[in-house]
Amino acid sequence: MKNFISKILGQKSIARGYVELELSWPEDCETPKPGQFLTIRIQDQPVPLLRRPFALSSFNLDKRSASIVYQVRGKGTRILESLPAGSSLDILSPLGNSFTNPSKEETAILVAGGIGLGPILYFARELDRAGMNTILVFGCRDKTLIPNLPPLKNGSIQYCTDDGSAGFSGSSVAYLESLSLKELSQPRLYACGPTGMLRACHNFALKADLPCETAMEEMMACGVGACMGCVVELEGKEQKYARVCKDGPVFQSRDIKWT
Amino acid sequence: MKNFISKILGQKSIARGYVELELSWPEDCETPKPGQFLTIRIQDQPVPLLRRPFALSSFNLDKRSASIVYQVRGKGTRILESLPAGSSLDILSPLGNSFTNPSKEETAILVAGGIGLGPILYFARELDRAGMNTILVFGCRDKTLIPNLPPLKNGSIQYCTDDGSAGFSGSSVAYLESLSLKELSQPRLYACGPTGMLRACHNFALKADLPCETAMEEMMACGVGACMGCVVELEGKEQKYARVCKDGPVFQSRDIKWT
Amino acid sequence: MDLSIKIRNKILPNPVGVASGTFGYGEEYAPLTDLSALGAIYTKAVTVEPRPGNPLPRLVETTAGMINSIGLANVGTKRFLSEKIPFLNTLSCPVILNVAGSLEEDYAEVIRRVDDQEAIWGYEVNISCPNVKKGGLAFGTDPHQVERLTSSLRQLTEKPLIMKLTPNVTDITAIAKAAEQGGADALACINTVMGMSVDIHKKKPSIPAVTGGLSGPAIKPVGIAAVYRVSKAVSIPVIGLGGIMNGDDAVEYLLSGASAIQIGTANFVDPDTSSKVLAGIKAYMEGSGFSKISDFHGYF
Amino acid sequence: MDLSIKIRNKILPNPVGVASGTFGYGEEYAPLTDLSALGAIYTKAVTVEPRPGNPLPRLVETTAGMINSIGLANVGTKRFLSEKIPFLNTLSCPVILNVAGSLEEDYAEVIRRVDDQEAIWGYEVNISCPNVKKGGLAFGTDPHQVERLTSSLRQLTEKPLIMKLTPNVTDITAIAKAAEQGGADALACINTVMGMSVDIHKKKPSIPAVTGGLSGPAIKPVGIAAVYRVSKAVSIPVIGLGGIMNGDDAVEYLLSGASAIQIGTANFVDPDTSSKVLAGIKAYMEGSGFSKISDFHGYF
Ligand SMILES: Cc1cc2nc3c(=O)[nH]c(=O)nc-3n(C[C@H](O)[C@H](O)[C@H](O)COP(=O)(O)OP(=O)(O)OC[C@H]3O[C@@H](n4cnc5c(N)ncnc54)[C@H](O)[C@@H]3O)c2cc1C
Ligand SMILES: Cc1cc2nc3c(=O)[nH]c(=O)nc-3n(C[C@H](O)[C@H](O)[C@H](O)COP(=O)(O)OP(=O)(O)OC[C@H]3O[C@@H](n4cnc5c(N)ncnc54)[C@H](O)[C@@H]3O)c2cc1C
Ligand SMILES: Cc1cc2nc3c(=O)[nH]c(=O)nc-3n(C[C@H](O)[C@H](O)[C@H](O)COP(=O)(O)O)c2cc1C
Ligand SMILES: Cc1cc2nc3c(=O)[nH]c(=O)nc-3n(C[C@H](O)[C@H](O)[C@H](O)COP(=O)(O)O)c2cc1C
Ligand code: FES
Ligand code: FES
Repeated sequence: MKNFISKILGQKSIARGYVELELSWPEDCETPKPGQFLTIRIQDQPVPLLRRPFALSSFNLDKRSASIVYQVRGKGTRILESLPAGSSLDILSPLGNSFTNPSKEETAILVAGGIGLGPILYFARELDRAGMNTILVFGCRDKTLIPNLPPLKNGSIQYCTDDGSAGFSGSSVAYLESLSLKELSQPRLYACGPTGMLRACHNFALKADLPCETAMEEMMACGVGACMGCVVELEGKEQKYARVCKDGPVFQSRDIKWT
Repeated sequence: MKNFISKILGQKSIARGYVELELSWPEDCETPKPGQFLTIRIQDQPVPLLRRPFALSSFNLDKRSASIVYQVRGKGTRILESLPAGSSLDILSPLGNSFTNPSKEETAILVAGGIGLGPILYFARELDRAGMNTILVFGCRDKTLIPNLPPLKNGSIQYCTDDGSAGFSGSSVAYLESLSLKELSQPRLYACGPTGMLRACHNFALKADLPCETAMEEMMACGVGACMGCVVELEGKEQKYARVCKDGPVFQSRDIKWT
Repeated sequence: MDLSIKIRNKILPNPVGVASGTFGYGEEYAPLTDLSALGAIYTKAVTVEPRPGNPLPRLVETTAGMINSIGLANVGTKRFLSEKIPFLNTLSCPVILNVAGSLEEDYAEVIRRVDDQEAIWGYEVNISCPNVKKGGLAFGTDPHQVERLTSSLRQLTEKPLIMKLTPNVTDITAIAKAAEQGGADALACINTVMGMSVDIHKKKPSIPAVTGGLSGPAIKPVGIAAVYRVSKAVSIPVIGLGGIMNGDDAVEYLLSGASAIQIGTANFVDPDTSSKVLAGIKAYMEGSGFSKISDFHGYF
Repeated sequence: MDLSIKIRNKILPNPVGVASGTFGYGEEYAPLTDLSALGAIYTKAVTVEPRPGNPLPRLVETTAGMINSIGLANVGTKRFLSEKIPFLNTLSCPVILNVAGSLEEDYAEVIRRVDDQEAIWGYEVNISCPNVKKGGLAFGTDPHQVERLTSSLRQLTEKPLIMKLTPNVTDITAIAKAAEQGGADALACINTVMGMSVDIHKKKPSIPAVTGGLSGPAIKPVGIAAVYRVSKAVSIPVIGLGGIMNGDDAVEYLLSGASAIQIGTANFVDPDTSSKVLAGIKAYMEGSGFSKISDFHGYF
């Protein structure tokens, strides 16, 4: 974990309202793992005040660059979007834990929605590079929200739209339900996205008796585990709450109290 | 008085730390008079919060443009400086009263220091255009602070530096004291600048028995006379305080309680 | 869509008023916003005798806020009647007189002398100004005095009586209940928060009175908490203010229990804020299927 | 230049500490700032029993501030001793334990059980947390209770005892005097300001506890006013906090009467704020010809 000044190498829109930002990564900062995140101090200004967290969406070891995919949502991301290449960014990273790697025998099914795309994408790329057969399922409202992504070499990407304007017609979980799981070798779920989607993935995993990891999101202040602000409620654990920033963001879906 | 959106036509540095900003002036907004000011809402942001007041430093009726001269001082002016030509500015103007025109027989001596340059410059240009003999005295610390100004056609500009690095060596009031006032036809003083300079001008005017107007400056909130925030203390008046934004900014120096 | 709010026997046409001390007596803002569209003008405080106000400087900006130390500078009741009433008579929007004083009798005297004026819709009693040494603040922090003052003013007028509360107390609900008990028709929360700023170059307080009243977006959370707690504690209407800059801010106050709101510091930033806030409230009501102001209430 | 401050029989090496609840027990920040350079670490509150804390979400950002509703989530005294003390023992900077509880006896019990720990330099007694329903707040708003609690804790320890005050009271100087009377060695002002925020899309409060504690630059003027008034009212050292983001902010507090300061919310924004603030204080002292912290005092 390090607090460093990075440079924006470039930004490009990858879907309506979604931007991919590439930034430089210092030599002396460790390589982030899929699921981990960074926080950005958007400006040296009291508004917006707090650092904004974003998951890593890729890492390029040779170029020593990383990227995030973010949705333009409020004050902070609007300012972020306006910054030209070459601008400095105050980064704190890598933060949090990461997805558990599947074993050789397992088939990783990666489900993403909305701002959950980044970490899933990074994980998918890493698994793909390692030659694993990976199924990436991305769900969104309509085709304008479908990101422009390079295909996986060893796996497949399935787009789902609620309105059926492209790809599978229906939610990503509806797609999962349409899969013939028996034909896959030891399927294992990983999900990141809106709470509703995560809950549905979890319920699907329960029903289908699959392991499932979800990357969670909560408002953060410190991002390093000190303030106890970013908790999620746990189920069946001695401890009632866990910190997303330090104990997560990735949790076994069965450990989360879904409400 | 009108609240309008103007465009920045250009900005240029005229001395170390001083910028001249030219902005567009709508058809339906009255022509400002020398001494009057505008307020700018620097950004649609809570920091900086309040509008910033600046005196008009010129007005071009044909082009319908106005300008201000400002010192880069704090949060607001630093942001202002960074805005490129073409940017929108939220302007409230014209505000306040103006300098009293001298009669044909009078010789206007205009004394400026620091951020007091703008209103004095506007007044000098108007008097010059009207063919009046005007003496503009500008005092500053050293030659790097001397603004790059076009000469007056009918009058003269005298620069004074505290360190003697250019022009008259000494303060603007020391320069006034060096003048042979008897050779001038009915000299009359007008001053704008730091409080110390204004007080010195006032004392000089008292001693030399000259009329003297000073343009005052105080922290402002409303700028339109409603909040009673921007007062100066009066001397020998029934009313104890007067509002700089509405009753001023120009006052007879003898009406001000100089402390 | 019915935007009106009833207070005592009278109606405010819409929930967006402009706050005392930030809008003078309306005249200065006439060229900058449509006064007739305002839900109410709360005037600058009026006291029996003229007051010059506090020494200068009276203002300082803080992060997302400002501190003022005006000190109830005003022309006094006599000149208010001769100089301000004629213009106020020309206005179609409700004019609510902000009344201040040092002693109970001062408040009473102002109301006695102006109560027959048609132009005055009602009173907002300032028992919460942090900028006068003896006076205002003492009343506003003691429930017994608040109840006594309220009930004695109650006997002087049939017009709506709004008590304006200070947030600088341990329990604002106790003050609110006392005012209700005393016969107030509504409560306004909040006046400014006690604050201070230091000029580190001059090594002295930014304003000579040392502490002053903090206002602006910085205090919005304080105002919302006050309005929420007060509106749960009393059954008369609560008028919310403190840091409202836009329609969303106003909606936060309305959902928290306010029946109307006031725009203060934001007038300095954008003199036309009130009309934008009203438009924002209307748009929100439309989006939420609300047809009247009370539809905001009861969600939590 | 002598930056040290004496409290009771002990010395803080410099005036810049990190505030309770914003820095955990130090460990998380070890990779991000030089812990040994800190004037003090004020730990997250410790209670007798472990506390899970409040329901989520616990945070919301407001204009130039944030509201928290952590609810004193902590591992309790037993696990504090086994899990946190070993790391704290490795630190060279003073560690001040922030103690919280619901009843007088709770505070006493924590101190009794930890007082023999070398790692603990002294105590900051949190009688001002707005985020626990029964408990903290009650003490902090009543001078009699504050005096009683202070004097009963005073009997339990020879280590410095700092009472941390809430700004949410009518007269903070009355509470300050009561703490001094009870035997406090220093006072810390301020804890968070009561605030609230509403999620207008969900039509409910942003945090389930409805009101929470406002911190950050928005409240700096409130903290400075409190420190100024308290330091005039008592003769023990005052430790100032609330919204300090940089050296200039700290200097405002020191000039207003603080002998030391704490960095709270700013740690979230820049984990290395404390070292920058210390450098800023030093630069200011140099520019002003100050050779010790008390040179800041007495200007007004
Ligand atoms: C571990 C983690 C990883 C994330 N990864 C991504 C990502 O890869 N891509 C992406 O687009 N977004 C991601 N987010 C969400 C992202 O942090 C918010 O969208 C962003 O902070 C919004 O900032 P804003 O100023 O534009 O919006 P604001 O105007 O401040 O708020 C808009 C909404 O964003 C949420 N938000 C604001 N600040 C935070 C914060 N500090 N922490 C969490 N949520 C916040 C609030 O709930 C609010 O409703 C992640 C959040 C977390 C906690
Ligand atoms: C009638 C009038 C005319 C003025 N004309 C000019 C001009 O022609 N050129 C020029 O450079 N400056 C002028 N000023 C001063 C100018 O308003 C301030 O320099 C400017 O507001 C500083 O803003 P900032 O955000 O950069 O500085 P900040 O960081 O906010 O503050 C720097 C200093 O500027 C002063 N200041 C800040 N806000 C205001 C305000 N609203 N009103 C008055 N003073 C303030 C404060 O005393 C502070 O010490 C004028 C002021 C007044 C009242
Ligand atoms: C410059 C100024 C003067 C004020 N004068 C008065 C006053 O005379 N009477 C009063 O009741 N409140 C007065 N107030 C308080 C405001 O009416 C309002 O309660 C407070 O500013 C909070 O609202 P805001 O944050 O929207 O400004 C004044 C506020 C300011 C900023
Ligand atoms: C997330 C968070 C948790 C806090 N927890 C505690 C606490 O446990 N005990 C305490 O005395 N103060 C606690 N505080 C209050 C701070 O120590 C400090 O008094 C307050 O935040 C004001 O300072 P700031 O504006 O610099 O943050 C907490 C503040 C925050 C933001
Ligand atoms: S954000 Fe502070 S503990 Fe997670
Ligand atoms: S700034 Fe409000 S009266 Fe002058």
